Amino acid sequence: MAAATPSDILLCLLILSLALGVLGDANPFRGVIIFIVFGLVMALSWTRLDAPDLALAEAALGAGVIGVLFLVALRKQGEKDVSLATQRLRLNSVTIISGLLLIVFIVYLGALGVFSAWKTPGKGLVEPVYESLHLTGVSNPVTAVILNYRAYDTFLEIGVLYLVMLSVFALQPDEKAKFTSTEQYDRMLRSYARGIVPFMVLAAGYLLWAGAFRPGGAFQAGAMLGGAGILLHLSRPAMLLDMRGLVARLSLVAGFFSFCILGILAMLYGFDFLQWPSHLAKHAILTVETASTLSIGLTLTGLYASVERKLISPAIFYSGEEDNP
Amino acid sequence: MTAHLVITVVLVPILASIFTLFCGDMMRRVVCQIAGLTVLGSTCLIAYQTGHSRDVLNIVLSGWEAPLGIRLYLDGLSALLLLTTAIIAVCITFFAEAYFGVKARSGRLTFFWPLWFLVWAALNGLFLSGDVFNLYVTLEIINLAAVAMVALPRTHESLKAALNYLVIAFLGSLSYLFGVAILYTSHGTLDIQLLAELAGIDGPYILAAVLIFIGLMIKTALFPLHFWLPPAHASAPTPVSALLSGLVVTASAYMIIRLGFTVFAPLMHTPLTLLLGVLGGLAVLWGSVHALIQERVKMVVAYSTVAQLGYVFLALPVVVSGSDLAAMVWYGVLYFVICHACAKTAAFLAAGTLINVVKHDRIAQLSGAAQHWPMVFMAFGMAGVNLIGLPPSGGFIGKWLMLQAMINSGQWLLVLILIAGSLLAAGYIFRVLGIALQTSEDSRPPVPAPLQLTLTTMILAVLPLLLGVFSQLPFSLLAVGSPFGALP
Amino acid sequence: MIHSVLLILSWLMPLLLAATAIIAPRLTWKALVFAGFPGLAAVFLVPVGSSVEVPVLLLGTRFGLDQVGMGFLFLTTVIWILAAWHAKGYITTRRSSFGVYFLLAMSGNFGLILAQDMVGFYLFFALMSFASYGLVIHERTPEARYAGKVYIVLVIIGEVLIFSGMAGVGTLAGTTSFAQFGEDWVSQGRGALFFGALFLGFGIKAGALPLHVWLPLAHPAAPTPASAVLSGAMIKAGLIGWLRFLPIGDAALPGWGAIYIGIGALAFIAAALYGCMQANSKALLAYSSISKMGLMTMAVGVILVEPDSATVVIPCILVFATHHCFCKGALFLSVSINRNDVSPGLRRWLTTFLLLVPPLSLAGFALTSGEVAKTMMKVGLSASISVKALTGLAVLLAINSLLTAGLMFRFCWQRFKHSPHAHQPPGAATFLAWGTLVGIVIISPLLLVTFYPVTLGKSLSIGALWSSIWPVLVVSAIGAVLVNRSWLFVPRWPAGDMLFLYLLLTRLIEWFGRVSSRFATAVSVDFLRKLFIPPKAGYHFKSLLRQTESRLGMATVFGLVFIGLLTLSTYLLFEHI
Amino acid sequence: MTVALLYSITGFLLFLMGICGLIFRSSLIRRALALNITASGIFLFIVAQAYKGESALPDPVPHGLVLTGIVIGASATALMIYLIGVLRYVSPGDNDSGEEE
Repeated sequence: MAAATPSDILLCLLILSLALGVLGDANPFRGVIIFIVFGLVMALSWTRLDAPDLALAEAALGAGVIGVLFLVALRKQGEKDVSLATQRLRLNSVTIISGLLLIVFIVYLGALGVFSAWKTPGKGLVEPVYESLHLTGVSNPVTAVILNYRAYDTFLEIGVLYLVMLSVFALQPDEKAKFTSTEQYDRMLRSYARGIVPFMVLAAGYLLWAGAFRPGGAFQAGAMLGGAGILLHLSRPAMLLDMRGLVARLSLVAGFFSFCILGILAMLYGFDFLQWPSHLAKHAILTVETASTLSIGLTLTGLYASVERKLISPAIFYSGEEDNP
Repeated sequence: MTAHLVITVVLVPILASIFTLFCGDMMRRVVCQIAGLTVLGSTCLIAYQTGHSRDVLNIVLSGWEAPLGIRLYLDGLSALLLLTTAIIAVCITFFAEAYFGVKARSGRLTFFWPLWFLVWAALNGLFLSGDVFNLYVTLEIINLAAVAMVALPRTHESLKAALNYLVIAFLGSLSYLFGVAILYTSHGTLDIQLLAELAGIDGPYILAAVLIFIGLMIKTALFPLHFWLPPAHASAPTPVSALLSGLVVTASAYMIIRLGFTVFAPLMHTPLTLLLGVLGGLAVLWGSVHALIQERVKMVVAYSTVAQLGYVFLALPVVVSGSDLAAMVWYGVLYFVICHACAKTAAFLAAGTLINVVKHDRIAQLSGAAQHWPMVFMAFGMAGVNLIGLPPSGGFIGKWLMLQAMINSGQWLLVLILIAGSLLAAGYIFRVLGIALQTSEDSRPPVPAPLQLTLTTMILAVLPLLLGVFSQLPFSLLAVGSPFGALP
Repeated sequence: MIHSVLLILSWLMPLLLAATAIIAPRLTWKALVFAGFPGLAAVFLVPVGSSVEVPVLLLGTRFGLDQVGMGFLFLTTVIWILAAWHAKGYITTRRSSFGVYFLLAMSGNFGLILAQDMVGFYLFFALMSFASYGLVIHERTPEARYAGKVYIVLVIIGEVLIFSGMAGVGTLAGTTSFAQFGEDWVSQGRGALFFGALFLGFGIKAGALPLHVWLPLAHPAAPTPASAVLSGAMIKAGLIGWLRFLPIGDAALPGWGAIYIGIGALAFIAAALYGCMQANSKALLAYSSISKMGLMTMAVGVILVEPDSATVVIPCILVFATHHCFCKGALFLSVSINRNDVSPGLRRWLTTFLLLVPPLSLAGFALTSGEVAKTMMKVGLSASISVKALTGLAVLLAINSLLTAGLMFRFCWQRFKHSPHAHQPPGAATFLAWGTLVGIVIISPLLLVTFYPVTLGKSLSIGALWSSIWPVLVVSAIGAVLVNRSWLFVPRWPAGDMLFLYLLLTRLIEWFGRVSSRFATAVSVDFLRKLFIPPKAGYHFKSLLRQTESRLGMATVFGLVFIGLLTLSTYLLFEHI
Repeated sequence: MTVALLYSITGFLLFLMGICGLIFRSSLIRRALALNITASGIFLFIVAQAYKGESALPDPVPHGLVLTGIVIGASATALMIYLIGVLRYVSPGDNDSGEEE
């Protein structure tokens, strides 16, 4: 087993201190910025741990899109933060005793965690995964795991994304957005977007294609596409698709639906549900990946758009009282 | 053939969810009915085949056998839960159709339907899952969809409740996920049956068990981690409350039983189950007492859920592996959970019907309501009979088995708690009924309760009684693939 | 085959008819009388010892007819059929609701007698108890509702007690089937808690002393036919419960036996005494029932002390129960009969005679079933108790005879003197059913002689005749003298004597909750108060609960609990292995 | 100390830190952040355990699981942020659609 180098230790310390910054910084806005940095450093550590797929996903999704969502959520909110707590905690004997207890618990659990991590992990499924890799139609083992060996999980996971978008739909006010022409667009952002978005789409396509044999795949590509969408939205909100429109809906369910259809087809031809016969596996995987990329990209854009629409300036988009039919 | 049938149960609601996203009002109703009845039919067939062949079924997915791929696992327990879920779900579908009425024909409420079918699919997937990670994914779908549905009324209260629920459920799933990860790293598999064969008590195993149990305790709202449940269940629209209290918590309770008696069977009769039992007892008392002091019917029913879920944990300390007691607890708890699902749904639907006609559910102002809407209160009373645990309800049979196990092992405190819980349950049920049964001089002609609402409520209220009277069939189904064989 | 069908149909028939009411309420009402016929047929056609297994019901249930069951089924079916007949003339309002509750309670009553295992018994017992709530509140008057409230609270407490007692006994005995009850489990000495639960649980139904408070409230409130079955048949269900669940004849439980005898004796005397003070005829009859049930409780106690006496005493209980059932049924039904409604002449004289028979029988007048039953009870009990106790028994019986005679005198006086005209004359069915029942009371000495090993000789002896006649004579003489001195004769004590104790208890619990929460907060000033109560909150119990609940919902507390549970359970498990 | 052990411990510590953050920060955004840190900790733990050394191939199954976990975590976070946003614009007593009461 490889011994940890000083750079490993440094990286770990960096991660921990960044986490402390995220949680402890008095300014929530700065906390979110630190969170994005934290996500990037996490991606770094995953590259260190031989998990480049995750590094990509984390950078694009965790740090990228989610970070932006956090930023948007805080932008107009400023220093004032929404809190559910009705009673504030005061320093008294109860809190002191609880704090002491908490420290004892944490120390104990930390020791336990160390103890449990110390046990050399079992061999896992490395061998069987690589043994059957040639039957899966892809050479990237992670893609093989998520889209072939455990395709059912991924199918449901795409369902989670679909579900989040559904939830956003279900909570939106009933009126259609009304755009006003007074909105000033940032010209620079616009031209920047015009230049960069095609490249991002191209990059997403590459990530999708590359997922078969090297790090990448639907989630990373989808996140990239989502980023492009967000950029587009930032520069020209008026271009925003009506997310409840038919085309948008169709693209939203594309990933989920293609999984269903291919799964059913497999069953109709006498295979198991979601089983790809080895000579068709590559095509099948590429099909669902493409559809999923589209869905993921659109979902992320839609999420951003709806969060922003709600949070930034409702007064611009809605005439009159909000939410009152 | 059965494999296809089993997949259907997951796929049809998913397809229904996708289709309802595109359909107009008329078409949507047709899709709802077709999907609902198809799943009901399929589950009936599955239950019949399972009971008939008396054989458990492992369904390989993606063509990869267990450690590498994911298996679905169908035994009597899964089949019975699928069937119960299907019946409850069809009733909720028809109820919601009438309850939302015109409001749901356009606008954002139409998105209730895709969400709802997704939850149903995930529930079926969860009951069929034979893989701990797959359980996590399905549970996550259920929870996120539940959160969105709690927030549906878009009132301040419901949004707060949904957010609280989301934070807590997220923490619960993370805890569960951590446990699963530890299990995988030490055993190299995620398949429940394989894990059950491999499991031996050591450090990581204990840590995994604790993390998984605590995660599930949060989701099952075990005292003192329960506070999120009553506001969430009470502030949601009624079909959602019913679905949450009837099915969603049943899913996590099911996971506790499933994992507790397979992967974590060696941990039974250890201090862990003792702790769970103590907390379960506290939940029974705490939930019941709170149900007694609530001012709204839905809050009473929601707190009753906290109390009733306590019973799931209450009986665990008496489980000594390999003995008759374990079998009694296993059967008793499962039967209790299944009947509770029906009765609780019925109780919420009754409350919802009331809200539909009276426009509120404040207990103090319900005086004399029973003479205007006798069927609603009859349904509530019948559901109450099950919640109290009186015969001939299935709740009685579940409690009876649990009680016998407790007495056999000499756990007197548990016996007392179970009895006190029953008395308190009688208290909060009859408190509502008592006020409703008073005579009132209010002679305004009552708004009749819509038939569709009353009928679905009634069906679900009768179901636990039927389950109590004709318990042999479900028990024989449960025995298929049970870790203990037939009921002693 | 026919036996099995009859055993099932006896309880299924009323149930089915009750269900029919949803579709055809008129049909149900028409068929009310016939609902009990399969049960009655079972009494005569099904031989003792036959049974039938119904595996689909509950956890597998068994119905059968044994000696005890046969005796109780006979009296139960007869009284239910006649009450149904009477009801058809008597009930004019809310017929379908009355019919459904009546049939459900009937089904429960028949089923519990036939059930041969605990779970089945419990099911039917609960069905009967809850259905009779509908009978009690039938009139929907405030009094009826109050009686119903008291009744339902006691029923629920009783159900839970019986449930726990039953689970305990079933677990200790290792079986839920009555037939397989052994004796060995009692000797393990672990059952005290359960026997207590069973005594109280069934005691509520049987009107055992501190638990009888619902009876004097429910009987006057319920319609007459319902009171008749409540007092005639359903009150015996508690007795059957004791006979079924206790190790009757198998093992001695001297401690419990003493309690049964003590409570029974107290009820035997005190209830009769208190009954004499009642102004309401039905409340008076209710107290008389409590008193008579006291004698049967004593008999159960004797068996518990001396298990060998079971073979002698159980027939005595059966005879006494039969006598009491018919007699009390006839008395209750006669409340709705008014002598003055009948045209003067022979028919009025006949009515008067018929009205006089049940009171005389209950008072144990010579040549009535009361005398036969009492004598038999006396003989049966004296065979198994000591001489000293025998003297006590004789004294008790004598006192009770006097009191019962007083009760009956007052009852008759009220019936003949103060009974008002009915608003509308009751239907013919009311008269006929009552007349039939009185007829049965008249011939019941012969019936008892036919069915049970009753020695008529003993009760026909001069001594016995005299001892059955003198109390009636004495009381009648005293009564006749005092009857117009209302200051002495008519103290009116409220029905439900000890109810105030229960109310006091509730107040006490409430008070205790208030005080204890105040106490807790006052004593543990700093820690507890800060944990549970924010400043300025009241010390009320409810607000304490609510505050604690909202505290649990705070993220801080929740997180602490989460981490605490995590730590605690891992610690416990690591300690364990 | 091996690389896997170091990162596992870091992961575990992140997990605990996240929960502490949940306890001590009352604002909703901060709680969402804390939950994300908790999740990152768990993922780090899993991935570290899958690491088999410089020359050996890592176990791809945990990577797949973590990928799923990241997506689900991101979805939950997005939903939470959205709900926080909606909550800001619905004040107590508002009755948006008149569904209940």
